[in-house]
Amino acid sequence: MSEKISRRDFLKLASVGAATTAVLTGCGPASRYVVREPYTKMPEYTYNGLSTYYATTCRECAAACGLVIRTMQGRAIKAEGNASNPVNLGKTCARGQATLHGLYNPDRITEPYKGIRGQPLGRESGSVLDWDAAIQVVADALKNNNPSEVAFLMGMAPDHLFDLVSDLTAAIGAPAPVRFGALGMFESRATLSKAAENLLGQPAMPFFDIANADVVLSFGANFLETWLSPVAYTRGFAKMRRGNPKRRGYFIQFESRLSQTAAKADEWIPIHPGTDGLVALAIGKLVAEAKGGVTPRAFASVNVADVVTKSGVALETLESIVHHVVEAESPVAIPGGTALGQSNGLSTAEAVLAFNALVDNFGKPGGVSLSPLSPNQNVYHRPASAQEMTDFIAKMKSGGIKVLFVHGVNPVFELPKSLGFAEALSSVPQVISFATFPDETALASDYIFPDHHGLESWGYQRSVTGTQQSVLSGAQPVVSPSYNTNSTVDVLLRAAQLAGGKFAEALPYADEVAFIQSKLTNLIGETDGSFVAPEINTFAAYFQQHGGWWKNAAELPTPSAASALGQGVTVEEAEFAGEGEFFFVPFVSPTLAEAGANKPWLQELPDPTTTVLWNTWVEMNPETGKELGIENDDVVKIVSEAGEVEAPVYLYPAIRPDVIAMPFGQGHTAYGRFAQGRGANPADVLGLHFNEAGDLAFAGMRVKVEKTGRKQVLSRLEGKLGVYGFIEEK
Amino acid sequence: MATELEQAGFTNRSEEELGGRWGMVVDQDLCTGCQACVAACSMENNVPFVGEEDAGYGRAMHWIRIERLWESTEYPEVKMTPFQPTMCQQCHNAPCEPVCPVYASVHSDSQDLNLQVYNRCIGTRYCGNNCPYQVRAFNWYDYTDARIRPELTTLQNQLNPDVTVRRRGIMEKCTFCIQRIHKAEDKAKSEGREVEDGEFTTACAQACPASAITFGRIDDPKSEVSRAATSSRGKHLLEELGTLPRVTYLAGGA
Amino acid sequence: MSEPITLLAMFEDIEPASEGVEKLQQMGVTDDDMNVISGIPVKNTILGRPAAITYVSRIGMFGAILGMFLGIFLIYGIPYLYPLLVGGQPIYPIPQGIIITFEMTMLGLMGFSFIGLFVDSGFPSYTPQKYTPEISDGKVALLFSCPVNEQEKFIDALKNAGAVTVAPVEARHL
Amino acid sequence: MASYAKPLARQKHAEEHEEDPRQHLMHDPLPRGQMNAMVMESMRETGPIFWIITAVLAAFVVFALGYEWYVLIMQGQGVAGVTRPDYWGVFLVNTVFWIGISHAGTFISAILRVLKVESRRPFTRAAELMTTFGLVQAGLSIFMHLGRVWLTYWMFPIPNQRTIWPDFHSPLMWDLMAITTYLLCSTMYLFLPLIPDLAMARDRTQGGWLKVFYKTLALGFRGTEGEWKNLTTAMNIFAFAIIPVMFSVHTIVSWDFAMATRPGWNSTVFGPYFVIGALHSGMAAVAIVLFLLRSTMKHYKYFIRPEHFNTIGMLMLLVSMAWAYFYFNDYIVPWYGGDIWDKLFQEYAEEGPKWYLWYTMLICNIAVPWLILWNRKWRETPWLLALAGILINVGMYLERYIIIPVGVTINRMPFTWRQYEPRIEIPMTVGTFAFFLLLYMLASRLIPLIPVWEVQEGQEAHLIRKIGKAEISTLSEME
Repeated sequence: MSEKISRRDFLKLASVGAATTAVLTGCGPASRYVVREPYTKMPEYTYNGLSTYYATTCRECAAACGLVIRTMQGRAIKAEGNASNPVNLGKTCARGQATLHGLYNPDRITEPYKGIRGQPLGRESGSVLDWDAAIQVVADALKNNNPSEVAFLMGMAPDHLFDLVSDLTAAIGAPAPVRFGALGMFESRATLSKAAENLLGQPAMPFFDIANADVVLSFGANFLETWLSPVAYTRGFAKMRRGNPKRRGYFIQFESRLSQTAAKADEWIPIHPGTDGLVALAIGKLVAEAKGGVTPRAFASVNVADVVTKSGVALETLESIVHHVVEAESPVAIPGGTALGQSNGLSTAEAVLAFNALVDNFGKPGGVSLSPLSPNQNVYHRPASAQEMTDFIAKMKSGGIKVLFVHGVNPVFELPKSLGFAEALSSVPQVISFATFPDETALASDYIFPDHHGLESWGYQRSVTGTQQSVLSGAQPVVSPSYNTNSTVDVLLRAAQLAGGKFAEALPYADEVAFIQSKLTNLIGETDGSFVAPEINTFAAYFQQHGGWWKNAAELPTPSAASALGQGVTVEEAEFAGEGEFFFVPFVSPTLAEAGANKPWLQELPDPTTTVLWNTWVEMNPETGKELGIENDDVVKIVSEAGEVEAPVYLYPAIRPDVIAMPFGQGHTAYGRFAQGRGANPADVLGLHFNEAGDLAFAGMRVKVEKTGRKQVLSRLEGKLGVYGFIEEK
Repeated sequence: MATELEQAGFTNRSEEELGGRWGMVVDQDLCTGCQACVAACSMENNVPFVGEEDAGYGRAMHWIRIERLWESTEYPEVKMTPFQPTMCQQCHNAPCEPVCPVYASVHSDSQDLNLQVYNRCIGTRYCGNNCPYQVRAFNWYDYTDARIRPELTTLQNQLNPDVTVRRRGIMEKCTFCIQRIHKAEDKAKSEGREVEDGEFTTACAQACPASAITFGRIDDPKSEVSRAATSSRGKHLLEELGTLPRVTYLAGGA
Repeated sequence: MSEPITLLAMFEDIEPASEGVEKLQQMGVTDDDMNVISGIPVKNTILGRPAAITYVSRIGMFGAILGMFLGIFLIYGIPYLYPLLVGGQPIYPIPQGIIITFEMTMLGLMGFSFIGLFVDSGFPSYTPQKYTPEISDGKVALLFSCPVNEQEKFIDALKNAGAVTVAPVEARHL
Repeated sequence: MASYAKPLARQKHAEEHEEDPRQHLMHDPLPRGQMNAMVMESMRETGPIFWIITAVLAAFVVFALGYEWYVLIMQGQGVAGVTRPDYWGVFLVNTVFWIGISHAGTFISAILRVLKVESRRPFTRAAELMTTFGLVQAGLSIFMHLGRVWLTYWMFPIPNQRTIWPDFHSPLMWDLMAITTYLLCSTMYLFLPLIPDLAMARDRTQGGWLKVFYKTLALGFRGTEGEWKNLTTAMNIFAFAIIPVMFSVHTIVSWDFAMATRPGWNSTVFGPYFVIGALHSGMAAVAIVLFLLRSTMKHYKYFIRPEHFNTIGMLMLLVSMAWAYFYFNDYIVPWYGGDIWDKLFQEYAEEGPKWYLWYTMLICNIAVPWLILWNRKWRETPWLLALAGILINVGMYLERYIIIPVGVTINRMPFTWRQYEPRIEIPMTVGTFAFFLLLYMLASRLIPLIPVWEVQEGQEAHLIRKIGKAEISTLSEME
């Protein structure tokens, strides 16, 4: 990049853009090479009392929502949604709002460190490195190892870093980078895309257009909480409910506990775990019969009476649902979450998709279709399933991996303990983490070369699903980095140059921006997008200004219903691992998700259904509690075949008496003062059982519950006296 | 007499006829209880977090809280009441106002809002006591003082300079993001016009993914909020008290 | 007539004291020239003396009116100076007005009665005074002045009336 | 042949015949000088135990009250148990309680003086001291409650640079006005009848700082006709004027609650209900104080006699009946009205987590006085009466506790209902009690707790006439 775009040129472009879009974006700190200057020398785009707004992408989850950050005098003040980004249309979730608590978190990693693996960080421990040395380390790690023994483990977000690493590994013949995230695991993404591949012909994330549906059957899909793209789906839900003045969409949730999503359903059906697929088939069969004509093969085999007994859903209920479906113009069924996290998850997903085929909503408004590919993407790619992680870990243990780069993921915390990732790490000679926060994995590696926080760094991110448009969401620094951190992309680029040879050839980029722009070139001149630009500089400027580039029109590859209905779907009974009187249902905490625990305001947010703050709880039906003599705030030990975990009980009226549930997101042993030693992690008790698609059957376990005799009062936002009554037995 | 009767709720007249300038509508049928509004509000208004123990004791400082009760707790006929985001209702006849001995909670003529003047407050907590909606939050400690809570030193970079940071012993509450109202009004004034509907909105309404919260001018019959407020589903909290809240709730259900 | 002298006659009880008063009156001592000092309040009629005049109640009344105006100012003057709306209540409320006015009136009444006591009795007075501690032991003292040359006459008269001692008295520090 | 249809109770004649009027203080006169000597002696003779107790109390005041308050101010109200919705806690309970105690003094010295109840004479001062000292505690408790107590002066109607004045719409401002008035007036009213006794003490003190003390306070009072006239006039004005003030004070205190739009509080009977409650605890407190004085102070057995306990006992019984009547009013009306929130308010008190407080309150406030005080023999047993007094005060404290921190849990937003648990309030409450006692003990050494001149005045006015076979106590108009 010889001719560097100066800030002045940029502002010209910006002003042009400003006329066309509401987002006022200077490219302040974004002026390529970030310098920190005293406020006495304030850059001309910051005036006292005036805010500057920067469009960027939210990195709190992989949904790629667009953000506009309000900054004032070099400080990020408020995160607001980017109104023009099709994924979230100006809306944000709680985690997006709290992203600033990540940026200004007191526990950020401030410098590159070496040789930790356990011992504490800090200058006094003499473990601080300078960046040249750090980059040398990376270069050596790349050069001195057999490429096949170099591994990259990355977060779920399909971003520019992932592209860069893919290029690198492809060029040097190293195994492709592995993407993983606990969210993906609890969403059973692999199962979904496998089912899509089997029935719809493409391994894409199916897109469920609930916005235009009038009856929604959700089989354990928590699309209002964390599932796939919560903001987008919440918007869809709102449209479904009140978008059409003539009719109010009807929403039925099948789930063994009343989740936040189920709480919004018109009908919540506490279904026996693992029978979602059967119920879907049964409903399908009844619908087919109600519609008359021949019942498609997919539903032929199922025996309704049998389903009724197995699922515990009364026949009348089924019939009323069928009635709703038959009456509806555009019904849609969504498989997800706990329904797929079963031994029979894949067939369940297929059954539900087949149901959609039956009601013939493929590619129609309010129906199912495939999520579009992102602008600069040509093949669907999904994060690794738990099965694949197991293989990966096996490879680590067998010493097949000499150097492991970890970025954007915290497998030690996110993977079930039983997978033994922590142990596997010890058998990897060199582990290099690019973590921004001192999470469990980072502290267990040899080096931490901290990346900028998302709001301090460049980038782009593909939107995998959640919108009908093809979206590439752009990111730019909104503040200059607070600490001595460095962009991982830059680190890899410079390391590659240092390593020279094929490495240098693989990554011939001057810096991160150059690399990003190289990935955007294929969009120059595209006329059907959010903006048109003649050449890369203008395009890059607009790209930052708009917060990305996206197609204007919806484009959804339509699968064929015939193939879906043609093949027989049989949902065999789910097997439950281990013994014990309870089915164990872990779910992702709606407010914390997998990485929110270190943000104090997310901790302070109450769980929507139980209103518990700052802690982990075990949901148990009061009746069950009475039988076992367990009261609120009694600490119980949950014992599974794989392990045990302790947490206080919340007697939750809206959960099946034979089910206990536990939120995922707390129980950190590191990860900063707000997260460390707080709550418990249900992943500790998850056993290694997979469904046909290789996803973890996390909801397919039986567990025992033991009283510990201890009490730990849960902090609740609700007043127990008012919500659950105050009459004392005396 | 007629007006008293109307104020007591014997009226079919819509809010704007009874006055008011800024108003809010919350559609409980849409609210998914996702807490985005709570987070947004806290980020915008420098609301401090109080930590596990205090929050559990009832000292959480949320300016907006999402309530949910149970219609029935008998499994399987369990029924949860629709999520109800509860913030200051900006009553026209606010019970919290006359009880303050030092005019710390006064009524704004021009905006018909319920003001809380932090630096006037001496902490008698009568207003909090007298608020039927229990939406006032009291600073039980110096929650915002980094000398007492070192973890705030970096987090304070994020404080919104348009909003006062409150010290201990002071009552605070939702202000309808009055700093945004002022910004918009000043802008409109400088351009010699009235504030337009949708020109700006409160932090909670801006964030809400389900667009369950609508904010705007209820004295403008054409505005989105007044149309929503006059919907047949509309109701006020504790209407019988005749406090004339400026927040309308749209009931859930069909 | 020669310069007067002040004598103090001590009586064991009220009965003889009133006798003494009567004697003195017969002997032409005016009521202004005598005073009865006692350890307990004694009705003037018992002693056969004119009633003492007191201004305490009038001063109190004056205070009450003053207090009332203060109260009225507080409740109605202040909002006139700084009108602020609260909770749909009138700027000049009547009921609150009654309360504040009442309290201030009462404060004025009692406060000024108290002050009135001081003013009227010349409290506090730490100057030397004609007094003897026995009075607060229940004795009744009759303080009067008479011409020096006739003092024996008065002394005998009072002795007959039942006075324990009758002696010239010097002002002393109490 | 008997001319009576009914038999006469001859056999019980012995017990039944009227007891000797001479055992009444008013008919058992001593020379004034001797009474003076007795009172002075009781003030002078101070044993080590006295000073030990004083030291202990002082320690409590310094640490339990002073230090904890410092902590409270420096750290904020968080160290107390208050929370949402329990914005008001024990501090206000103490305020109401102490103001209640303070009512006894005025009641006895003003109302009984106006009604010329002769047996009041020896203990009016003891009661008036309670008024002043109780109000001191009440005032302190209010300041403890404030979130920013260092800005209290913003409530005073004084011109200021903020060009903002207090808002008299607020019941708290009425409270401020009323309590200030009451404190000032009751203090003056304590001082007026004290002047002659201070003069007496002055005459009986030779040299030393005490002499200066008495001399200064006695204002040069001699007892001339004019002085007596002015004094008695002022006392009459006060006696009549302070009664409505006293009623207004506790009515306004009750309005702090009754004006609120809260279930259970918004009641019209609160005014009289609180006033009678105040008298209830006040009378009981007088009984305790009389017992303590009689048993600790030298010679007081002469001044304070069973007859006085009898008087107090009857008043206590009367007031407790009145209290029961008002409480029943306050209870049945909402109960019958059936407003859901009021019902919940009552149910919470009776069946909520603090149900036992409610039952204890009823037992202490109604059962105890009604079972103990109907019998004259028992009324005249000092320790028994003191015990009743303590129990009644426990009951009255609980009543306020139930109305404020317990009742405030119930509002119209059930989602927020929470329980209140006192924290730093406990030591600070103990501190106020210690402070009250400390003031009392110091006063007992400095000023005559018996208004000797009033006693003598009474004795002069009383005499026994023999009418027929019986000796009858008669009272002559002296003042």
